[in-house]
Amino acid sequence: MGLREVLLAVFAFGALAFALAVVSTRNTVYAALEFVAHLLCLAALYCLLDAPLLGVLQVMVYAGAIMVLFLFAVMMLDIQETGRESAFQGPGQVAGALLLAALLFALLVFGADRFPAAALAPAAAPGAPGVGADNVVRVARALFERGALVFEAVGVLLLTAVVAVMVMAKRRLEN
Amino acid sequence: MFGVGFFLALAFALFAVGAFGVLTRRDPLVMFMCIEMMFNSGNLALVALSRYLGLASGHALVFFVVAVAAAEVAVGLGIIIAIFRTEKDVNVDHLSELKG
Amino acid sequence: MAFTVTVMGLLIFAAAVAANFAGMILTSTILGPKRRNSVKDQPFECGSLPVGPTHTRFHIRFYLTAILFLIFDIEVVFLYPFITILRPELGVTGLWIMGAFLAVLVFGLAYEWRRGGMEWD
Amino acid sequence: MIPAYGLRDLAVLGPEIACILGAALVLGLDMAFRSQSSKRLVEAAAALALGVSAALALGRLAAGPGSAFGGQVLDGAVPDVFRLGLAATGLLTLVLARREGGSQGLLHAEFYALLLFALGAMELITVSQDLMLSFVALETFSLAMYVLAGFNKAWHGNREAALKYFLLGAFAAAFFVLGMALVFGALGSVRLDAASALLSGGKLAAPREMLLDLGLSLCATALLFKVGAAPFHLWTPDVYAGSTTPVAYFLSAGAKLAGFGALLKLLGAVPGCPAPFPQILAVLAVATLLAGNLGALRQTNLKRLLAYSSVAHTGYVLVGLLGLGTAGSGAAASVLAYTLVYAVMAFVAFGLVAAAEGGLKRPLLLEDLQGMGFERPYFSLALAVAMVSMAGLPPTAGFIVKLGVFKAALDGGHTLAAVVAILNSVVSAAVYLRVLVALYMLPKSPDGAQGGARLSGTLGFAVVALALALLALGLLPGSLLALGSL
Repeated sequence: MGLREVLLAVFAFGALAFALAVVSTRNTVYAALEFVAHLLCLAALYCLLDAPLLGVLQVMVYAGAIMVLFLFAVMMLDIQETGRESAFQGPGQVAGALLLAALLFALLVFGADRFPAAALAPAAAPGAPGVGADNVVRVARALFERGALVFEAVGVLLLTAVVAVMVMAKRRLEN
Repeated sequence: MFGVGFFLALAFALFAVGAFGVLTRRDPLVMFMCIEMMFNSGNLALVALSRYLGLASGHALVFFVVAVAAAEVAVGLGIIIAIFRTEKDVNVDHLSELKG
Repeated sequence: MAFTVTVMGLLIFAAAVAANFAGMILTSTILGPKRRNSVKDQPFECGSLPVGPTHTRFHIRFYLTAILFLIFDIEVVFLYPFITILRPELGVTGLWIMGAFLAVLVFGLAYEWRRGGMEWD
Repeated sequence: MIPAYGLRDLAVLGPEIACILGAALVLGLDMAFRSQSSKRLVEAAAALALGVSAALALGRLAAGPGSAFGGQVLDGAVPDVFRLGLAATGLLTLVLARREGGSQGLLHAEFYALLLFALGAMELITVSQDLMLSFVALETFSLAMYVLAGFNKAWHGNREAALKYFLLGAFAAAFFVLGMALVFGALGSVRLDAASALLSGGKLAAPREMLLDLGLSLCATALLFKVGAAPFHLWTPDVYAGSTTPVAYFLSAGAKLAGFGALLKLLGAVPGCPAPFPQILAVLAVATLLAGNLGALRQTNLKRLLAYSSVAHTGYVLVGLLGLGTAGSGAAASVLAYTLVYAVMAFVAFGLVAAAEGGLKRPLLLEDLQGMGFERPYFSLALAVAMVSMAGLPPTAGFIVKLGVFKAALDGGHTLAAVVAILNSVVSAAVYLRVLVALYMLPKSPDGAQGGARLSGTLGFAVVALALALLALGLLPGSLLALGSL
C-alpha cells in the first residue's frame, strides 16, 4: 500500500465519518463545522483522483462561500432555540428513514454492482494521458467548446437567483 | 482496492446518509446541509467515473453542478431566513398550520 | 513514486504546522503559572466588559452582500479555465460566450444595486 | 475549436430567448420607472414577451424538427406544442394575476420576471437533449417557483409552504445529480441522443445498460416530483392552499406541462423500457391516482380540493405514459393532449375560484358555493363544465383525453393499471359531484361568501371562452385527435 492509498483511505473514511457526524449532531453550529470538514475531505479526494481544479473549486465555492452563507444563516437564527430537545423526528420516523436509506443504498449498490472494471471499458485509448494531465485545459475545452449553451443557461440561473433572493429579502420593506 | 467501484460505493453511502438526514432531522438548516451532501455524492461519483473513463468532460459537469448548487443555496437560505424573520421559529414540525 | 514526491512537501508542511501548533500550546501549559481566580475566569474582550448574549444575531444586509459575493465567486471560478484556452483555441467566439455570461451577471448586479440591495440601512 | 453556432441555432431556441429577454425587459422597465404607473407597462411587456414566445413556438411547429447547438437541443412537433402550451399557460397566469390586483405590491416587476424566467426554463427543458442542460433548466424554474409560492404577503402560511416545497424540491434535485453521474458512467456523456443510439443499436454491454437504466430512473424520479406524483405529492395541497390563486394555477398547469415534456424526452430515449421500469411506473401511477382522488374526497377547502385533483390528474397522465415504447399506442400524443386539456380545465376552475374569493379574507370553502347555481348562472355553468370535464365525462374534452390515456395503457399491455384508472374515474366523479351538488342542490349557507363570484373583464371573458372550448372539443374532438398524428 503506497502513500496514495493511505491518503485515499484516510480521506474517504473522513468524508463518511464527518457525514455521519453532521446527521447525528444536535447543535446546528457544530453540524455546519462538521460539514465543512466533510467538504474538505471531498476536496482532498478530488485532488487524489486527478481532479486538482475541482479540488480548488470545492474549497473556494463550497467550503469558502456556500458554508459562509450557511453560517450566516445559523447566526441569524436563534441557535439556542433550535436543536435542543427536538433535533430529530420521532423514533418511528427515524427507524423508517433508516430502513429507507439502507434500502436506497442497497438498491444503488446492487444496480451498480455488476458493472465494475471488466464491463466498463475506459473510453480513452490505453496509454492515453489520464484526466489529470493538462487538467485545466481539458476541463476548459469541455466547458466552453461543447458546454457553451449550458454555461449561458447557468448565467440565467444565477440572475434568477439574484432576483429571487431580493424578493425574499426585500419583502419586509413593504410591511 | 481503490477502484472505481470503491468510490461509487462511497458516493452511494454518502447519498444514503444525506437522505437519512433529510428524513429525520427537524432543523431546516441541517436538512439543507444533508441535501447538499447528496449533491456532493453525485459530484464524487462523477469525478471517480471521469478518472476511470479518462474523460475530463465529467469535471465540467461538476463545475456546472456546483454553480447550480450555489444558486440553490442562495435562494434556499433566503427562504429559511425570510420565514425566521416573521416566525422566530424554523422547526418544521411547528409549521403545522397547513397540515391535513 | 512521482506521487509520493509531489505530496511529500505538502505532508511535511502539514506536519510542521501541527507540530508548531501543538508545541505552542504545550509549552504555555507547562511553563505558564496557574493561579485561578474569579476575575481571570471571566471572558476577556480587549479590556471592555462583555455585554449582552454571546449569540448576537446578524443583520440581513450581511446576507445580501454574501449572496453577491457567492454569485461573483462562481463567475471567477469560470473565468480561470476560460483564460487558459482563450488565446489558442476560443478566440473571438469565446469572447462572445463570456461576454454574454458577464452581461447577464452585470445586469443582475445593476438590478440589485438599483433595488437597494446594497444600501447599508 | 468552438463549433460554429449561428443564428439558425438561436432560432430553434427562439421561444425560450423571447421569455428570458422579456424578463430582462420587465426588470429594466422597473429599474427605469419606479412608480405605480409603470405597473401596466410591466404587465404589457410580460404579455408581449409571452405572445412573441408563443408565436415563435408556432413558427417552429410549422418549420418542422430542428436540431441546434451540436444536438444539445432538438425540437419537434411534440416539444413545440408543449412550448406553445407553456406560453399560453403563462398568458393565462397573467390574466389571473391581473385580477388579483396589487397583491404583488412593490414587487410586481419581480413577480412577472420570475414568471418569465420560469417559463423560459420550462420551455427549454422540453427541447433539451442534454441532461446537464435539463438540470440547469429544471433548477431555474424550480427556484423561481419556490419564491413565487411564497409571494402572498397577506397570509403568512404560504412561507411555510414555500419552505416545505423548497426542501422537498431540493431533495428531488439531488436524485437528478446522482442519476446524471451514473448516466455519464455508462455513456461517457450525458446526452439522451447518445443513450438512445447505443440502446437501440444493442451495442451496450448488459452491466453498462443497467447503470444507464439506474441513472435514467433516478433522473425520472426527480421529474416525477415536479409533476407531483406519489409519493412526492405531499407538498401539493399545502403549497397550493398557501399560494395566491394565479401562482397555484401556474404551479399546477405549468409544472405539469414542463415535467411531462421532460419525462417524454427522457423516457423516449429508452426504446422498449427495461423490465422493472414500466412496472414501477405503473405502481406509482396507481398510487398517485388513489392519493389524489381519495384525498380530494375529504376536502372542503376548494383550493385544496383542486390541489388533490391536480395530483389525481398527474396519475392519469402517468397511466398514459405507460404506453410509451409501444408502437401505435399514441402514448406521447395522449400525454400531450391530457396535459394541455388539464391546463385549460385548471384555468377555468382556478379562474372561478379567483372570482369567487375576491374580497374574502379566508380560503374559499365548498359551502360558499351553496345556492349559487341559479343566482349566478354563468359562473355556475362554467364551473360545472370544468368539473364535468375534470371528472372525465362526456360531452367534454376531459372525456376525450381520458379515453386517449386509457387506450395508450391498454395498448402498452398495462391492463391492470388501466382498469384501476377507470375505477378511479368513478371515485373522482364523486369528488366533482360534490361541487355540483353544492352549486345546484343545497340551500344557501348562512355564513357563505357574499357578493363575490362576478364574472367580468378579461378574466370573465377568458373563463367563459375556455369553458366553451372544453365543450366544443368534447363534441368535436377532431383537433384533439389530430395531436396523435404529430
